[in-house]
Parts: sequence; C-alpha cells; structure tokens
Amino acid sequence: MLRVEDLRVGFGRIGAAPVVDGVSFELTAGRAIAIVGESGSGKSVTARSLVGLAGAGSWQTATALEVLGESLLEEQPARARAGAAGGGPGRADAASGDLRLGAGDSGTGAQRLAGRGLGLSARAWQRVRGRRIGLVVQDALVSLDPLRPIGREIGDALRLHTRLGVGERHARVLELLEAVGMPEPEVRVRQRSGELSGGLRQRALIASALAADPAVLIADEPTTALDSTVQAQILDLFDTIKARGTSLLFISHDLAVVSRIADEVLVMRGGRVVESGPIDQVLGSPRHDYTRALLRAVPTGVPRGLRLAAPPAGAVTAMPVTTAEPPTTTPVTSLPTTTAVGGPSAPVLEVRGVTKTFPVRGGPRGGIRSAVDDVTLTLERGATLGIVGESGSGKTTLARIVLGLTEPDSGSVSLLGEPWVPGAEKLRRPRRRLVGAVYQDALSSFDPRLTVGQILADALGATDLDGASSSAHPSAERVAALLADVALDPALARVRPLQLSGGQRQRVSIARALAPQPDILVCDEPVSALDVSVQAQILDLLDELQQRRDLSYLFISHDLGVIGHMSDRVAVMKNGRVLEQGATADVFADPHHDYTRALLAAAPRLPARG
Amino acid sequence: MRFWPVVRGVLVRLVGAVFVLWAAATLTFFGLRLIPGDPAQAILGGPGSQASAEALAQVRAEYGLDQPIGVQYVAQLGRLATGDLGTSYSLKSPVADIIGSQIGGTLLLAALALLVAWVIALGLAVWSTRGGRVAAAVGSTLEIVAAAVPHFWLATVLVLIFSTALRWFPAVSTAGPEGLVLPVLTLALPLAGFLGQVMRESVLNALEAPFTLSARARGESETGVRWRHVLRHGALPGVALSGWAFGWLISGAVVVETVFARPGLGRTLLNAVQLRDVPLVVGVVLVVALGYVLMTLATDAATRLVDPRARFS
Amino acid sequence: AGPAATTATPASGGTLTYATGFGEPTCLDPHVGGNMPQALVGTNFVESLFSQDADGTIVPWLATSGTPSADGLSWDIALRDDVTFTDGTPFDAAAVKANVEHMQDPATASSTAILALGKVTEVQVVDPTTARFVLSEPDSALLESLAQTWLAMESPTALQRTQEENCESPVGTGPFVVSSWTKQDNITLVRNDDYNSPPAGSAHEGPAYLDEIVWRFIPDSATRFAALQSGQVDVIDEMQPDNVVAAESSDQLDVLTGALPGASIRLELNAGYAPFDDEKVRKAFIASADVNPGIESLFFGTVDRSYSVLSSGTPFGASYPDDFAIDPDRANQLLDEAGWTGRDADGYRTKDGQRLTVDFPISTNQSIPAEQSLFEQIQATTKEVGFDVELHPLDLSSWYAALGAWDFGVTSAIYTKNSPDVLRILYHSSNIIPAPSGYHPNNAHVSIPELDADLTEAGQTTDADQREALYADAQKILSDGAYVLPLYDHLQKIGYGPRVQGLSLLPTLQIPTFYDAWVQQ
Amino acid sequence: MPQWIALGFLVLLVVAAVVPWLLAPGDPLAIAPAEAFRPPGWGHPFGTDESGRDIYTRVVHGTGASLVIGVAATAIGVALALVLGVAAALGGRVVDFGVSRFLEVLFAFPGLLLALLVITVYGPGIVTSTIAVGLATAPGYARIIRAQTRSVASSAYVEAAVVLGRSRGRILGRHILPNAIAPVFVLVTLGVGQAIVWAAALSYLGLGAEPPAAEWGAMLFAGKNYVATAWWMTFFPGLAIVLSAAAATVLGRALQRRGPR
Ligand SMILES: Nc1ncnc2c1ncn2[C@@H]1O[C@H](COP(=O)(O)OP(=O)(O)OP(=O)(O)O)[C@@H](O)[C@H]1O
Ligand SMILES: Nc1ncnc2c1ncn2[C@@H]1O[C@H](COP(=O)(O)OP(=O)(O)OP(=O)(O)O)[C@@H](O)[C@H]1O
Ligand SMILES: [Mg+2]
Ligand SMILES: [Mg+2]
Repeated sequence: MLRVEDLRVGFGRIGAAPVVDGVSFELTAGRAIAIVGESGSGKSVTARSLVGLAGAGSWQTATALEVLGESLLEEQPARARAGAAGGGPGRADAASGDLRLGAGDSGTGAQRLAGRGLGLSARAWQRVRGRRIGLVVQDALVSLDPLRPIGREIGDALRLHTRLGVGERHARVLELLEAVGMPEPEVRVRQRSGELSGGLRQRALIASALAADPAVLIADEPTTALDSTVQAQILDLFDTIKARGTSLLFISHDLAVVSRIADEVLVMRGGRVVESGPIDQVLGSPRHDYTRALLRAVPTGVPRGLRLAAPPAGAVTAMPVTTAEPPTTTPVTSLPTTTAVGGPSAPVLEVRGVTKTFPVRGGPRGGIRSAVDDVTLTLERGATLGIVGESGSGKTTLARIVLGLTEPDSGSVSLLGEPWVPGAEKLRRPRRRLVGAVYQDALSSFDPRLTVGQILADALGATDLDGASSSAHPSAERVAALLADVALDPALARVRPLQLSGGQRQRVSIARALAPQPDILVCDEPVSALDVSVQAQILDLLDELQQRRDLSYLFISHDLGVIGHMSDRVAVMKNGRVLEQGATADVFADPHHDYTRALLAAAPRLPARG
Repeated sequence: MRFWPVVRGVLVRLVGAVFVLWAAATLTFFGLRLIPGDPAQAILGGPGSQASAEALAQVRAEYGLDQPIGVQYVAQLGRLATGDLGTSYSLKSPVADIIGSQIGGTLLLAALALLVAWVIALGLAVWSTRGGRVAAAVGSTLEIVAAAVPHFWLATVLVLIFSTALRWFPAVSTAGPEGLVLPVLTLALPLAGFLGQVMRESVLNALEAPFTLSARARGESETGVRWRHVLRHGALPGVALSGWAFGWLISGAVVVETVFARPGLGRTLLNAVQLRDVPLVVGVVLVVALGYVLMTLATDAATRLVDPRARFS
Repeated sequence: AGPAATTATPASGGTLTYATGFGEPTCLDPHVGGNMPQALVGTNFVESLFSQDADGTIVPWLATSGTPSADGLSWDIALRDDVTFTDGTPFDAAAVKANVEHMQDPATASSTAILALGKVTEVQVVDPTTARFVLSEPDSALLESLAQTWLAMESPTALQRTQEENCESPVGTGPFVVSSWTKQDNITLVRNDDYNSPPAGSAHEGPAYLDEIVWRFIPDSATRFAALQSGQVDVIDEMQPDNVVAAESSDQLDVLTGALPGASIRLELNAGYAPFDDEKVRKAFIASADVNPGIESLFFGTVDRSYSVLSSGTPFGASYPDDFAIDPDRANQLLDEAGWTGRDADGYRTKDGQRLTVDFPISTNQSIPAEQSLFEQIQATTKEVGFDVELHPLDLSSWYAALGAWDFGVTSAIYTKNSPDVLRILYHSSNIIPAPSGYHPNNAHVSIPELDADLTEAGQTTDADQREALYADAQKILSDGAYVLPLYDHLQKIGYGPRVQGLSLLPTLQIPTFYDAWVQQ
Repeated sequence: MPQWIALGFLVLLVVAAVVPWLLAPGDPLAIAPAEAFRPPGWGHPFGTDESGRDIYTRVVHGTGASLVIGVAATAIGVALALVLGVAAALGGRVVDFGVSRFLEVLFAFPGLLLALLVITVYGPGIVTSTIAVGLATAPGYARIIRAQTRSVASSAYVEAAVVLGRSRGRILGRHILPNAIAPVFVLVTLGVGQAIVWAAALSYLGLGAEPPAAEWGAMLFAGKNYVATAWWMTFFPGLAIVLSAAAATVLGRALQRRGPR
C-alpha cells in the first residue's frame, strides 16, 4: 500500500540538518504501523511529508515513495527538475540513486504557506491527498475550521474526490458520522467544531479523512487530547477501520496506546528510526536503550517510590539547553516507601462538604452547573492524595478552592486544623506560604517579563512576609540553591521561561512553589503536557522532594497510570462528585463504582514487561 | 430559566443604548452652549444679522432661551424623550425632516465606502499573502500608505486625476452612480488600509492554522483553501471593526461631503455647528450615535452568527 | 479666453447648472436676514422697484419713477400696472406697502431693512399704481436701497403664509420660479412663462430662454472649478484668482467680473482700543504693511490695488494713494514717538513690558484663501517694524462674536451696498453702538463729529455735486486718521463654460442674471 | 529591513524637530512675494508657496509642530485611556459599567464633532488641536487597555502571585500594570502616525495651527487651493504626513512582532 525508503526531510538549506533522517517502512493492506518517539523526534514531519505537506521552506528526498504501487516522486530527470526549482545547493546527486521529492515552497516570513510538495505537480498531490492517503493531523481540537459546519468540512473531501451530488454527499456524510460513532449525526452535521467536545471533534476529523475512502490513513496523535474513555472509543474505531482493509499509519508518543492498535512499530528519536519491528518484539524485548528508557518511563503499574527515569545517559530530550538536567538526583535507583499507605498521621488539609456551582452562560439551557458537589477529602502529612477524573469533572475547581482562589458556595477547608476557606484573603495571606501550587501550563504561570531568577527571587521574597526567612543569604545564592533543589543549572537564572524546554519550565515552577517552604503542594496536572520520559523525571523529582521535605501533595491528573504511581490515596471524581476514595491499591484492585471500573478498563496498558 | 437571561440581556443593552443617546445629547447641548455665538441669532438669520431688540427678545422668549440653561436642558430632554427633535434654528424646518432628507445620502456613501473598503482590504490581504515576497511587500506597503493618507488630500488628488485630467468621473455628486465613485473611493481607501492591516494578520494566522493544513491534507487546492477557509477568517475582524468604522466614516463624511458637494449629514453637522443650530446638531448627533449603537449591535450579532466561538466568550 | 462671440440666435430651452460657493441660504426669501447667497439666487425670482445702470444711475424696473417731495420727507413711487406675481396676485401699491411692512416687521429680521429703510415711517397707497413712502428725515439713498434684491417685491398673498413656507418658496415677479429646494444639494428654478418685466438694458423681451436653472452649492473652490472644467456645471461664482487666470487662458471657459458696490476689501483698525487708539500706531501700521507685491503675486493681476474705502463700483469714491505709502523708517519713528520703544527677544516692540500685539480675527467664510495669504504677508511685513500681528482664523459665529466684543486690533469685513451711503453705515459714530444682536458695522470705532455731520448731510441731500463734495471730505478724514487700509476691490468673479451665452451681471449688485442667458444645445 | 528604514526616517524627523536649522538653515516665515509659486528646482528643492516661502524649509521646520501634536495627542489619549481602562478593569462591576458606558458614548459621538467643540470653545491652535485629537483617540486606547488589564489580571501568573501571598498592591504594581501597559507602547507608536493625520484634518478645516505656522496640515490646507496650478504646495507636506505616519506604523508593527509572545 505504502512504501517509504530512506525518507529525509529538513528545513532550510537542502540536505543540511534533516529533521527526518532516513526513515523507511512498508505498510500493507489492513495493517497498522505505529511511530512512537518523544516530542520533536520527527513523527509529524514524516507523516506530513507523505502527502507533500512537510511545511514552508522544507525539502525532501527519498529513494522510493509509493502509494498503491504508484510513485510519488517526480518523473522528470532530476536535473531539469532541480533547474526548475531554482537549482539550490545540495541538489541530490542522480548517480547516488536518490530522487528529489523537491523543495517545499521556499517562502520566508512574508509568505508563510505550508509547502506544496513539488515532487508532483500541485494538482497531482491534490489527487493523492484525501483520496489515496487520508491524514488526520495533530491538534484535533483546532484542525477543523471553526467557522464552518463539520458537515461541510467532511463533505469537502467528497466534493473534491467524488462526483456525488449535493444530496448524495449529505447522505454520505451522515453515514460517515454514523460510522465514526458520532451521536445524533443529523444535528451534528450543522454544528461547528466550537460546539463539539474534543472527542466529537476528533471523530469528525477522522470522518473527513476517511470520506473519500483512502487506502492509507495516517493518524497523528489522534487520542492525545482525549479522556481515556473517549480514547478507548476512538481506538475501537481505528480497529474497525483497519478491519475494513484500510492501512493505518498511527503516530503516538504513548506506548500503551500503540501496543493496543499497531502491528509494527517504529521508534524514532532525533529524526532517526532507532528500532523497528513487530510490536510484541519491540515492546516485549526492546533492543535499543532508548526504547527501554521509554518503556521504563511509563508509570502505569509502577509502584510508589520506584524511579521511572533512566539514569542520565546524556541529553534525553531533544531540546538543546538541557545538558544540566538531572545532575543531583542520579544515584538513587529505588526508594523505600517510607510513608506507609494510610499510615496514621495528622491531617494537614481537610475539605468538608465543598460545593461550587457556576452559572452557565450562553449555553442552550441556561441555569447552573455544579463544578464541585459536596466533596469531602482529607490529606495527611507527608502523603499524596491523588484525584483522578475526566475532563470537566471538577478537579481544577477543587484545586482552586483548596488554594483559596475560588470561594466555595458552601463547605469549608481547614489547613493544619485551622480555618482556611472560606475567609477573607487578608486572613489567609500570612499562611499562604504553607500551600504551594504547580500548574499544568507552567509557562503561562510565569510573568513573561521576568527571568527565572527574578521569578524565584520573587517567590523567596514571599517568605519575608512573616519575617521567618533567612535574610542573611543574598537572594542570588538562595535562587541558585532552589535551582539546585530541582536539578537545574543555576546559570538558567538569567534565562526567560520562554526559552526553556517543557520539563525545565515545570522544574522552575516546582522550585517556585518550594521557595516559601510549604507544607502542601497542590499539583494540577503537573505532567500532562510533558513527554513520557520528561514526565518520568518530574514525577521522580516530586517523589524525591516529598521524601526529603515531608511534603503533602494534592495531586491531580486524568492519567490513571500517573495517579496510580504517585498517590497513597486516590479520589475518583465525576461531574463534581467524588464517586469513590480510598487507598490507591485498594481502589485500583477492587473498584466499587462502575465508573471507576470503566475508567480502569479504558486505560490502555502495556503488555507485561520483558 | 431560558427566557429571563435573554430578556435581561436585551434590557441591559437597551438601557445601555438609551444611556449612550442621553449622554451624547447632553454633551452636545452643553458643548454648544459653551461656545461663543448666540442661538437667537441663528434663529434670526445667522451670525451678523442685525436683528432688532424686539425680535431678539421675542425669539428668546419663544424658544425659551431666556430661561436658565438648566431649564432649557430639561425642556429639550423632555422633547427628545417624546421623540420630538425640535425645529432647526437656521433652516426653520423640523429637524426630523432635515435629517430624513439628508441621511440617505450619507448612509449610502458610508455603506458603499465600507463595502468597497472591505472588498479592497480583503482582496489585497488574500492576494498579497499568496503571490510571494514581492506581493506581500507591495500589499503591506499599500495598506500602510493608504491608512496614512489624509482623506481630504486624497479627495483633491482624486478629483485632479480622475475628473480634471482624465474626465472619467464627475468632480461633484450627480444623481447617477458615477458621481459616487470618487467620494466613495476617498472614504474607502484609507479605511481599506486599516482593515487590510488587520485582515492580513488574520489571513496569515488562518493560513498557518491547523485547519488549513487539514484542508490541504483533504486535497483542497490553494484556491480552495483561500476561498473556503481563509476568506472568512480574514473577514471576521473586518466585521468586528465595522462599528468603529461607521463612526470613522461619519467623521470622514464631513470632509468628503464638503469637497464633493454632496448633501448629507456630515455637511449638515458642520454647517449646524457653525450656525450654533442647537436642535439640529443635537438631532444629528443623536442619529449618528444611534447609528453607531445599531451598528455595534449588528456587528456583534453578525460576529456571533459567523463565529460560534464568540458565543462562548 | 472664450470662443469668439457667436452670432447664433438665442435658442429657447435647456437647463443651466450654476454652482455657488457663497453657501446655501437658510431662507430663500431675501427679506429674511439678507445675505449674498439669498441675493444671488433671489435675483432669479424676485424683482426690485428700481435698478441701476452701469454708471450707477437709478433706472426704473417694477416702478416707473420715483419723485421726492420738496422737503424730501416723502417719495411718490409710480408703479407698472401690468405686472403680476407668479401666484397670480397683481403687483400694485398695496403690494408695495405689504412688502415694506414685511421687511420692517421685527419677526422678519431683515438686516438690510433695519438700516436701509430706517427712515421710512410708512407706505401709503395713494392709488393702485402709486405708493407713497413717508420718511422721518430725507434719504438720498432711498431709491438705491430699493434697488437691492434684499428689498425686492414679493407677492403679498404669499407673504401671508408662515415664514417657513415663505422661506421654502417665495413668490416674486421674476423670470424664474422656485420649483424645488433639496437642502444641501440644489434649488431648481423653472421659467416663468408669463414674464413681462425685464429690467432696463435687457437684450430681449418676454419669457427667459432657459427652461430650468439648477442652482447647486459647492463650497470647495477647487471642486467647483473642477466641475466647471469638466463641464459638469455651466457657471460658477467665487472663483479663485489662479482659476480666473486659468479660465481666461483656456479656450473653453470665460470669466465675467464686476466690482461689487460698497466698501472695498480693506483692513479696519480698531481705533477704540489699544494699541490702535493711538493714531501714530495706526499710521505706523499702515506705513509698514506692504501689500502691493502680495496683491500682484497672489491675485495674478486679477485685481488692482485700491486706495479708496469705496469700491470702484460705487460712485463718489476718492483715492489718496499718498496716505498709504510704505515707509518703514517713518513707521519706526512713529512707533518710537508713540512710546513703543522696547524690543523683546522675538523682535517685537514693547511698551511697559507689553508686547505690541494686534489680534486679527479672520472669517474663514468671508476671506478667500488669497486674501488670507495676503494677511499673512501683512503680518510678515509689519513684523519688520515690530508689530506682533496674530492671525486667528474663525468660523463665522466666532468671528462675529469676537467683533461684537471689540476683541480685535484689526479685521477685514465685507460690506456690499450699492450706494456711497455705505460710508455712513460703516463710519458713523452711531454705528459703534452695537445692534441688539451685538453687531456693529463701525468696526474701526471711528467717532468724529465732523465725519458724522458730513455723512448725515450726504445721506439727506439729493444734489449730486454736494454729495460728491461731502463724501470726498469724509473719505479724506478717514484717510488722514489712518483708520482704514484699503486693499483692493471686492470682485464678483463668475466663470462659465462654452455652452453658456448671453450671461451678464446686473449692475446693481453685480449679480449674474440669467434672463438673457441661453445654452447651446 | 523596512523597520530600519522607518527608524532611520523617524530619527531624521526627530532631528528636524529638534534642530531644524541643521537641515534647513532658512527662515520658514520669510516671505518673498516675487518668488511665489516657484516649482521645485535649484534653490527651492520643494518649490515655493503663495507667499514665496521655501516649502522645503517650511516642511523641515514644521516637523516639530506636527511631531509634537502627534506625540502629545497620543500621550494625552493614552494617559486618559490608562486611567479609564485600568479603573474599568480593576474597579469592580459598577465602575466598569460606568466607564464602559462612558467610552461607548465617546465612541458614538462623532470624533470630528468632539474636536470641533473643543476647538470652538478654546479657539484654534496647536494646543487645542492636540487636546482635541487626544480626546478623540482616548476611547480606542481605553478599550484596548481595559481588555489587556483584564486578561492580565485573570492570568495564571497573577494567580500564582496570589498563591504566594502577595498583597493586592504589590501584584498590581509588579505584575498587572507593567504587563498591561507593555503593549500600549506599541499602540503609541501606531497612534502617533494617526494623530498626525488627524491633526492635519483639523488644520484642513481651518481649525488647526494658526497661520503662518509651518505645520504640515496647515500647509496642506493652504496648498489645496492651488492644487491645480501648484501641486508641489500640497505634495510635499502631504508626503511628509504620509511618510511619517507610515514610518510610525511600520515601526509599531515591528515592535508588536517582537513583543513577548
Ligand atoms: N515548519 C517547520 N519549520 C521548521 N522546523 C520544523 C517545522 N516543522 C517541524 N519542524 C522541526 O522538526 C522537528 C520534528 O518535528 P515534529 O513536529 O515532526 O515532531 P513530533 O515528533 O511530531 O513531535 P510532537 O510529539 O511534539 O508532535 C522539530 O525539531 C521541529 O522543530
Ligand atoms: N469560572 C467558571 N465559570 C463557569 N464554569 C466553570 C468555571 N470554571 C469551571 N467551570 C465549569 O466547571 C466544570 C468543572 O471544571 P474544572 O475545570 O474544574 O474541570 P477539570 O476536571 O479540571 O477538567 P480538565 O480535566 O479539563 O481540566 C466544567 O464544566 C467547567 O466548564
Ligand atoms: Mg507531532
Ligand atoms: Mg483541569
């Protein structure tokens, strides 16, 4: 169906610094190949190159690129073609057997088009796209035109590739929506993507890629933004598609998801395929260190206290400024679980009967929505309370109430036995230093004008409020100490957060939270935006800090694996209510509530470790 | 539950609109009374008239101009509240009639200028983001220069070129459509410069957005991408700015109507201010403010219609 | 300039488009208020009792003759008996009486009548064709006054209507009738087919040739000229000097000019207040204000320098060029004598720490751009001797307000009147006292008993020689006292296109008349 | 690249404004009626006007007035807008409602009329037209500042500061104001050009700088009467206006692109 041989793609000068470097694979009918790898490893660029949309200023070469036996490479002699393309430097040498796919539109700045593949004429590519190869691009949430009804978006593929009339197209769109499991297709066709949830948008996008019945479907991270139950439904959908004989190229950074769907897997790193082969073989007995590290980093099923991250073997992420990532935390490989599960200890935080409702504005029904509904929780010293639930279940709202940022409608929160919420901010302020917060989007939690050093110095200043700070230390030293605490190079103090990698940002965010020496950290999805390997480092760091400082965590995540790894106790939330809570092991082993069971069942798992 | 928020929303907007109208009328009323010049003279034939003492006294009494200004204000508000715009001091006919006879020309001018500005801006934005570096540079230069050209100057230059030299279009308004060409262009070009800058930005954003990638991956041609997707996104900020543009156009109409000798509200306003014709100025201001309010409501509604995202914000 | 005078015979029919830059009247009835825009359009549909010929001599029009009584306290005006207003009302002595009463009615607010008919106590209907004007004192300028369009005859039936209605569609005896008035766009005038009262000197009899006149308002002078050039309009007024030159050198366009009667364009020095209450300072100003080069360059030779307070179109004007000689040395000497001996950092003269500042409010509605440029040049040349002339362009209301408050040192005001009696209006001490509206014609604040006596007497005597002597004396007094700096004649400048034939100016106020005009089809 | 040209041009303007005699040693007010209406050529690179004044000298010397009007008017507008915008964003619902209505009134009020009223009350001149333009442009800025302040005030980093226990005053001073105002500087650059055009429009209606000041708008106003015979009288001041407005815009846009995020 699809044969790729020695695909190279890069941006800028032709031939230099490829971001995809020698990728080859062959995809046969009804089978699925998965590409895994960390962020920036070149997965999406590979996918886009196959339909000639690598991006503005891109170049591509390959020895073979065939769909259904037809070559997508230019037919003319390379020389003529290169001449037409402007005879740029680094033109592939015909003698070496390489064939140029051609350069993407070399537009710069002013002309920010996605490149049009020049291997084929623009017209020829248009016949390939959607008809032979369907592409579900990354970022499903924003990949449908927000101003057009999804019915039109899906219908476009039919309009472009079939001769169906308007009425027939409409009927076919409804069929497609039905096929991808969209409820109430007649209503949905007229809605625009802004009116749909993430899962529904992803389905609509898949439907539009499938509309013209392509032989090959490329799906780039199709489940990343979704709740696990929705993810499970989408994966089922891919199973069906595969069963119908469509070949699937599936891209994900989540090994568990990949193991569920793919027949073969390619592990990419820095643009190269480091390992490939049948899924069971690669995941079961990985040969390459990198694959092993990836597998290790998956927290699912890993007991508390075990390190996830591999010992530092050089730069783990592709970001350039990460040389100083984890120098101090290296030696520990395994930590004893000091805090016994449910061990007797004084509660540091008590949430009693907290309820919060929001008026629903602009919604079709009007009225109010309970974001948090009569929630009662207790967090003990030195322990981690995990909160898990789907999107919209009220996790963030609860965290904000605990942080004293949102007033609950009723109920109360007490901190170290004393009233905390509700109450005047003035009364809370002196004890603010006791509670720190780590957010999902670290970047937006930093004042964009400040450098890392200034941010941390600011946070250190907060301790001055109660006079308890060791003002003897000049702040530069204390900032350096803080950075060291989270295993960052003190030189980063002069850098702005915008220039840091995701993992580094989250470390800075943790350092800031630690600055006033809090007792409690509220972590709202602290690792959801990170790659598995980076996630592993952050989770290890949090773990280690908890040990060292006797911290209590209120740890929020939608990822059951992460929650399972991190928490002593866990609370499962849905629609603002806590459905079930208890010791993590108990809840995971023997869920009482149907919803918890569904959640656990939906979470994809890796096959047993080899 | 479903009914009240809607009614409440409408009420809030209504109260807001009435407030805006009231404040505009008040500001105008006191503003005009502050400036030198006697309204009684406006009534008696304009400045420099040598009206007799009796005539002035009679007129002052008749129009209540001998009352304290507060009383006059309340009286005027009372009349306005009942929908009575009063009688023009200088033209001696009902303000409503005068505005009625003048508003058509201005609205036509403003609407056409808005439309033309829109088409030029959108066309330029879409074209110049397509044709490579040179086109992009030309496009953005044109936009920036157009937005920087004072329209009074533009009017004179257009007349010189298209009327005096080339004789394509008449220099002053005519009954037919050809007389509208130069005035509309004069108003539209600078506006197109503004709108174009904003639209280009959103066209570029739309071209980079994942949904256009998605459309291309579906097999959509470049033309299709622009026509079906990018165009709307480019147009959106134009719609949102139309309320502002309306106010801008009315200010511009003062100059354009004078230069091209077109009847209209802008010229009426200028003359009325110069003659201290309080009821007429207040009337025109009220109509313009009402126009602005309606235009804002309309663009809000239009934006919501086109862009479901706006409904949730 | 234009095409050689065609010998083609006049053809009836067609529409002529006129574009005025004088502005749009707020009322078409010239009795109400009374300004140039009203006179311009009004001349087409109302007619006066008398007219004037090119020499300024009174000639009959709707009246056949005017005879004063021996004591000069009444005038018997004989009227034509064959004229009817366009609404069918006959023109007779009762109509004249009704008209004068309308003009004098305070509600009409005629600014012309308050001065021109100030001496008329009543009009008696002697018989249908004789109206007797009874005066409180003799008025030698009565017939001249009555020749002005602002005192023209309107149908007494129509005058019975409300002022609003009469403003919309006044009814007269003229060659055209107001057909419609679209505010800020145009007035449409259609031919009066029953017309039978052309003024003396007309080229034909009976109805006018033109079917219709479209009277447009084009305030912008550049646009107005462009419209004439492109043939969009046939006739324009208020031409700018450079356009006059351009039109004269074009083979398509032609220009009609005539000096408007009344005062010349002049600067009036406010002698009532500092610094011009000091004659030496006034003389210094006049001796340093070098206007001739500016008049030459700015007006491209379309106007001549005037040394007379009266325009060249007004009888009895007297010129005293020597009084206006440029002599900076003398100006400096005069200022030194007047005590303005100090100089400040900017080079302006000072006295007791006060700068020699002269406020100069300029009406942007009345002063054409070339004139404003001329004022800038005066500002520059008087600066040489130390005057700080501050130019303040103002809209008409603000300008009148500034004048009314005597808040100026020098200004330029237009006064059009077809009689040397304009001197009495402008310089009689009684006209320092403002009208109730605040308006005072005597802007120079001239208050000289001998001058008052001269002007009063000249206004009462009908003896031409005596009038000439008296007016000459009056003008010499003004000139000696350096109250006024005459600049040039106020010209009516009418441009017209190739289609237009037979256009002429009525001498009374140099207003274009379309009675004899016709357009080539 | 264009922004460097723009910057260079603006620097030239500032030089012209501060030390005009460096670029044009002549007297901008010196009349020479005999030299009137000379087309551009040797001695008079931009020609002469109706009073024989050198237009190049006048354009150079007029830079100061035009620039001052542009900058000062924008400063007035922005200052007013800052007060209104920040008050509306942070002052609670009542203040916000009041200020928002007030802004709406200013928006609904024809800008030119506002300027006209201010000018007729206080008399024409550079100062009045500066104030008038400032007032007329304030609501636009205020609206932007209000939105900006609101989004900053509800941003994650302000919340992070609350969590750290900072006082309201400190948060306002350290985080909200600096971040809300930063984009305003870009607006100012964009606004200066527009203010110059606005002020020129007032001069055009005879309401701007008083003669014989060599202000660009006033020069344009004087020149338009001779546009058919002496094009250079309007062309060069017009060019100066268009170029400075365009240069300011180009620079503002460049700054905008460089701004954080
Ligand atoms: N249009 C482009 N111009 C320049 N560089 C690009 C472009 N698109 C991608 N790259 C670079 O190519 C590399 C690979 O990017 P790619 O998007 O394929 O990564 P990915 O594996 O899909 O990562 P993720 O998991 O975050 O989606 C990155 O270093 C990226 O910065
Ligand atoms: N300020 C608010 N105004 C109105 N509704 C709100 C507000 N904040 C939250 N909600 C609503 O409350 C519900 C719970 O939201 P919350 O953000 O707590 O969910 P969550 O579990 O954190 O979801 P996610 O996993 O997507 O972050 C949602 O339906 C949300 O729409
Ligand atoms: Mg990707
Ligand atoms: Mg959340």
